[in-house]
Amino acid sequence: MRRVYMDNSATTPVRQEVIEAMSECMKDDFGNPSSLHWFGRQARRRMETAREQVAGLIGAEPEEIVFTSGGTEADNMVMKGVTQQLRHKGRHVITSSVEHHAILHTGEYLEKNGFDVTYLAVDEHGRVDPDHLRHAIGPQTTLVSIMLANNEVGTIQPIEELAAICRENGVLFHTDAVQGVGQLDVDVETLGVDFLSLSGHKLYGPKGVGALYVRRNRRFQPLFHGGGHERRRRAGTENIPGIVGLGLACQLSHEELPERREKLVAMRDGLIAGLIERVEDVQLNGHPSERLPNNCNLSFNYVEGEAMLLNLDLQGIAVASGSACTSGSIEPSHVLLAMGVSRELAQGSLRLSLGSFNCTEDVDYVLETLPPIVDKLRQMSPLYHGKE
Amino acid sequence: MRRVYMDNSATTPVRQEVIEAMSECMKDDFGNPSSLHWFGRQARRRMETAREQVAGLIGAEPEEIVFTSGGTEADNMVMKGVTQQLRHKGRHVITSSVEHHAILHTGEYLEKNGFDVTYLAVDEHGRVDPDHLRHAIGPQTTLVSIMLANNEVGTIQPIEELAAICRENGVLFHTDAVQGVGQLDVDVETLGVDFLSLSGHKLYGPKGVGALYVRRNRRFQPLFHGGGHERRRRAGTENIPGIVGLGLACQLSHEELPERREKLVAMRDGLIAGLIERVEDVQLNGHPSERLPNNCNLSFNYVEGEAMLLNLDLQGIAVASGSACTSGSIEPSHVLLAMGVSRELAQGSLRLSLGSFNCTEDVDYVLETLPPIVDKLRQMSPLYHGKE
Amino acid sequence: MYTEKVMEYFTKQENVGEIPDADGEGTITSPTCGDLMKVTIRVKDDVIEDVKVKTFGCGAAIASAAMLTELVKGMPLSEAMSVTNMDVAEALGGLPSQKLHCSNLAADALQEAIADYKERNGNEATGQRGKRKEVPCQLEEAKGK
Amino acid sequence: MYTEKVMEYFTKQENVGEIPDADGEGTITSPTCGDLMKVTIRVKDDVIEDVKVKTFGCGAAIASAAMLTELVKGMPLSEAMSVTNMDVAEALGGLPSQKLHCSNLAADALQEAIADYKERNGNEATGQRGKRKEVPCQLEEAKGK
Ligand SMILES: Cc1ncc(COP(=O)(O)O)c(C=O)c1O
Ligand SMILES: Cc1ncc(COP(=O)(O)O)c(C=O)c1O
Repeated sequence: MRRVYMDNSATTPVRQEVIEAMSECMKDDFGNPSSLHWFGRQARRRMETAREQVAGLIGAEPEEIVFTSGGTEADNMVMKGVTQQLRHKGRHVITSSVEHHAILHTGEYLEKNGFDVTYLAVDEHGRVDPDHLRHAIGPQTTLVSIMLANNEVGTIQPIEELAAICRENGVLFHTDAVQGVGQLDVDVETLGVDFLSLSGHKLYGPKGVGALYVRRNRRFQPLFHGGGHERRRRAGTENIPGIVGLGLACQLSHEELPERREKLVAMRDGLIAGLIERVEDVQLNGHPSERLPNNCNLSFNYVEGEAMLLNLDLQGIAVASGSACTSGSIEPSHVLLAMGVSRELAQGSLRLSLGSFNCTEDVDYVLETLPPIVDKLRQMSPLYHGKE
Repeated sequence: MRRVYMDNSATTPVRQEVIEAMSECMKDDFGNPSSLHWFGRQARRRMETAREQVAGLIGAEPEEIVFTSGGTEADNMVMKGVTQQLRHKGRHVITSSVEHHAILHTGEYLEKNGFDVTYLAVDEHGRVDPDHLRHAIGPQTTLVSIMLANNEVGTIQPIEELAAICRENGVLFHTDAVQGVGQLDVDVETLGVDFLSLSGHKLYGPKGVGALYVRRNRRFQPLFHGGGHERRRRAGTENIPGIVGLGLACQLSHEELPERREKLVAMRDGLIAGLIERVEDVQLNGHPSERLPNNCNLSFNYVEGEAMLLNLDLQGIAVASGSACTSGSIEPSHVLLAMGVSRELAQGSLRLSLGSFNCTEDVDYVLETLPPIVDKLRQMSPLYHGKE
Repeated sequence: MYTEKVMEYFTKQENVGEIPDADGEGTITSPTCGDLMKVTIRVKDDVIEDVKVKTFGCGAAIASAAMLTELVKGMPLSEAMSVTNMDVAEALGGLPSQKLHCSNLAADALQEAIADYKERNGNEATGQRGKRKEVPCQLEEAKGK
Repeated sequence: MYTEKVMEYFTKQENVGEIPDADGEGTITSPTCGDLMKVTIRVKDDVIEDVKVKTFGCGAAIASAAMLTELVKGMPLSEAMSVTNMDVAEALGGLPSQKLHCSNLAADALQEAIADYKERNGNEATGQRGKRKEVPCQLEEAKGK
């Protein structure tokens, strides 16, 4: 069966170069970078090269990169670590209502532990209003965390503006850039952020490795205690092959970014236009222009997302949905609900997320396959009375 | 140059089978196990097979295995998570003075956050006295954490007895088995533990992945908040290739354990006897019999560990030392000091840790190479007046 | 997540739809996940001669609906009245636990349809309708009804 | 961790040892990591004619010792008195920061030896001895002295 993978926001395929570099690293440079001997020094050299590659992609200095086990760890590290570090200054944190669960649920954890958390509302396109942030900041506020780009609807936030507001107010700013890095120009200086999370498996690198950018002299309580690794910011023997893979993925992203973006945008726009043309009663979720190059999120009236997803899967197409049934929770996508999308339309949402491994034929195959599925499901739906 | 790696307690080489399985997994089964589609299901299947393999090695049920990013995370998870979960019951934790820093420094963190921590003393062989534990347990005690085997001197603790005492007293028991798993018979039922940490890169598996065994119905506050992964015990996209590698390493360990142990013990005993025979003023650190099959820890009077280590490295031999200079701290090995070894002898300690990749020729090469190095350094030492 | 059997029923189209001028009709919605099901039945000589179902819902919901229709087609009403959501789940060889009580609504919708049939025919509703509370997932009747 | 140059000096054996009947002798120990160094000098016409050193210590300590002996051999005493640990570290092209102030003791030991020489010859000790506190790592004299 023809298989088309359009769930690159969940995770990307891994670049062959990355797989090979990791295998080679495990074979030849298996040492522990803390060891003084040759094997250790080889491993350390590998790690420091990777650190430069990661830093290079986001315009940071190598010492500002802390390797983690992924985006979730990076998010937890900054949310818990900064608030704990500054808890004597204040106990108020601001984030948005459309963050990834790694931020939202950490916010809830903080609330249970004596912190106040403000979840900024978003507009119908999923954007935070900088004025809302300005009003939410108080003397107790120590940290603001707003994602660079949303994982469900792809909406890009006005990070520069938000970070500038924080800086003016002496508040630290973190952005979860897990979805943005590798697709967008991300420069920590331009953005003006203090912390930034990224994750290997979203940019054609390995799973189980990510990084937190920490601006020089920004302190936080570590999440792991133990050895003095990562300049005492993250204990634990470093995942050298993973780090090597992340480094290479970042370097490739750096080199290929403009080309990659152009290609993704072309496919994305073809997909969106094609589906809207072929299917009635469809709405695009997210921002019309300020959106990730790879994101296509649509709501199909009268049908449920998982049913579409499973039918597509039967035809070899892999996508995601914001329906309650696939989110594993009672509610459908908190992102769509926060944007004011009705429950029914949230239930009927589908996220098709492109990647650099996709091609125009993939788009065509989806344009061919999806409309009849929607049609079939509508015929099965008690909500649909269109052309019964 | 001939290279002999005898630092397997720092990290092991990775089995070729493991490297291949991981590469294949990254290539073919790159999906996110949370995804409903085929790619996701493939990844989930891989992960669940690995979970069975890990559980199989330690006599656990698959649902009792939580995958982590390594031993340090597992240790932090249980130390912080259990104490937090039970903080309304009491705020006292017991551990030993010879634990890995992942436990000790987490203990210090807990002390700074309102907990009492007792660090049990050890005898000259590095063993905890069960009676000390019995006396240390109070009504406030919620968790006891004692390592299975020490990473520096290889001393094996009487875990069965210690765990039984905890059970009698209604206190949860964790063992950091990072050094023991893969070398010793480890069965969570026989040991009677509630939690157990293990790490991939200590048993010929990959770095950046480990596991925490959690006995059924034992609850703890998660260290990472976010998605509902690992039955809500550890958020974050799972490191599937790492998990696959860990699973395979566990299965291979399971199959090869008796043979591996026999081989290690033979090499270890040859190494210890050979060095004691060839070098004067040497002492074996750790327990004479209750010690890891792969551990040889010796103190060489009048010379400093790093200097030996570097000279060995110049001859292609990779080892570790407990000297202050290599531990990265001001004090030499806290383990040796806790065992009553003098500072000077702690400074002159060397750990040679064998692995299943070593062979008798490696041992012979060390027996040939190390004595002249010690001799040379003693001639250089102002402390040595033996045969000047 | 789903077994092969569930996926097989997910794709069955035989009894999908709505019987025109049905003898009984029942609609039910799951407040927890928003799934919606409408069952229509044709009854002859106290036997369910035909049954059709329309579903707005996930894989489990669609498969449950298909299984239900197969189970009760040709079944005497008296027997059909005791068919529960759990029977449907069992016939499917099990459903993922998180779906068991939210998308597995088909039998409830059938009981609504039977009750509707009985009401239309002057009988008291005595089916499983009153027993719905046994299913942990709290069901409420569809707004449309 | 160490540069090639440091490793080169680490392996140098030329000036390792102790001068019998030396004109001056200095021993110093680092309380932070326990490194110990003993410098012996032979002085002729106010020039360091020969210098030898014994070290109990890590790579940085051994390399510093070797570098020091090379630096000061043949140097007038007046000049040698101003050689500091930092000079040694610089001559080595740098040392890892954590080693800079604990294993880099050689110049201090030399100053002790010069002071010893001067005392033996009735002169007041005027070398760098009193300046040791400039080095952040607090040094104390070896117990053996
Ligand atoms: C926006 C965002 N933040 C955080 C994460 C978590 O990253 P990871 O899966 O590497 O833990 C993800 C992806 O899952 C994400 O999309
Ligand atoms: C006894 C012990 N515990 C914990 C750890 C930490 O494990 P990891 O390196 O996987 O974080 C190690 C090894 O470093 C160890 O030897």
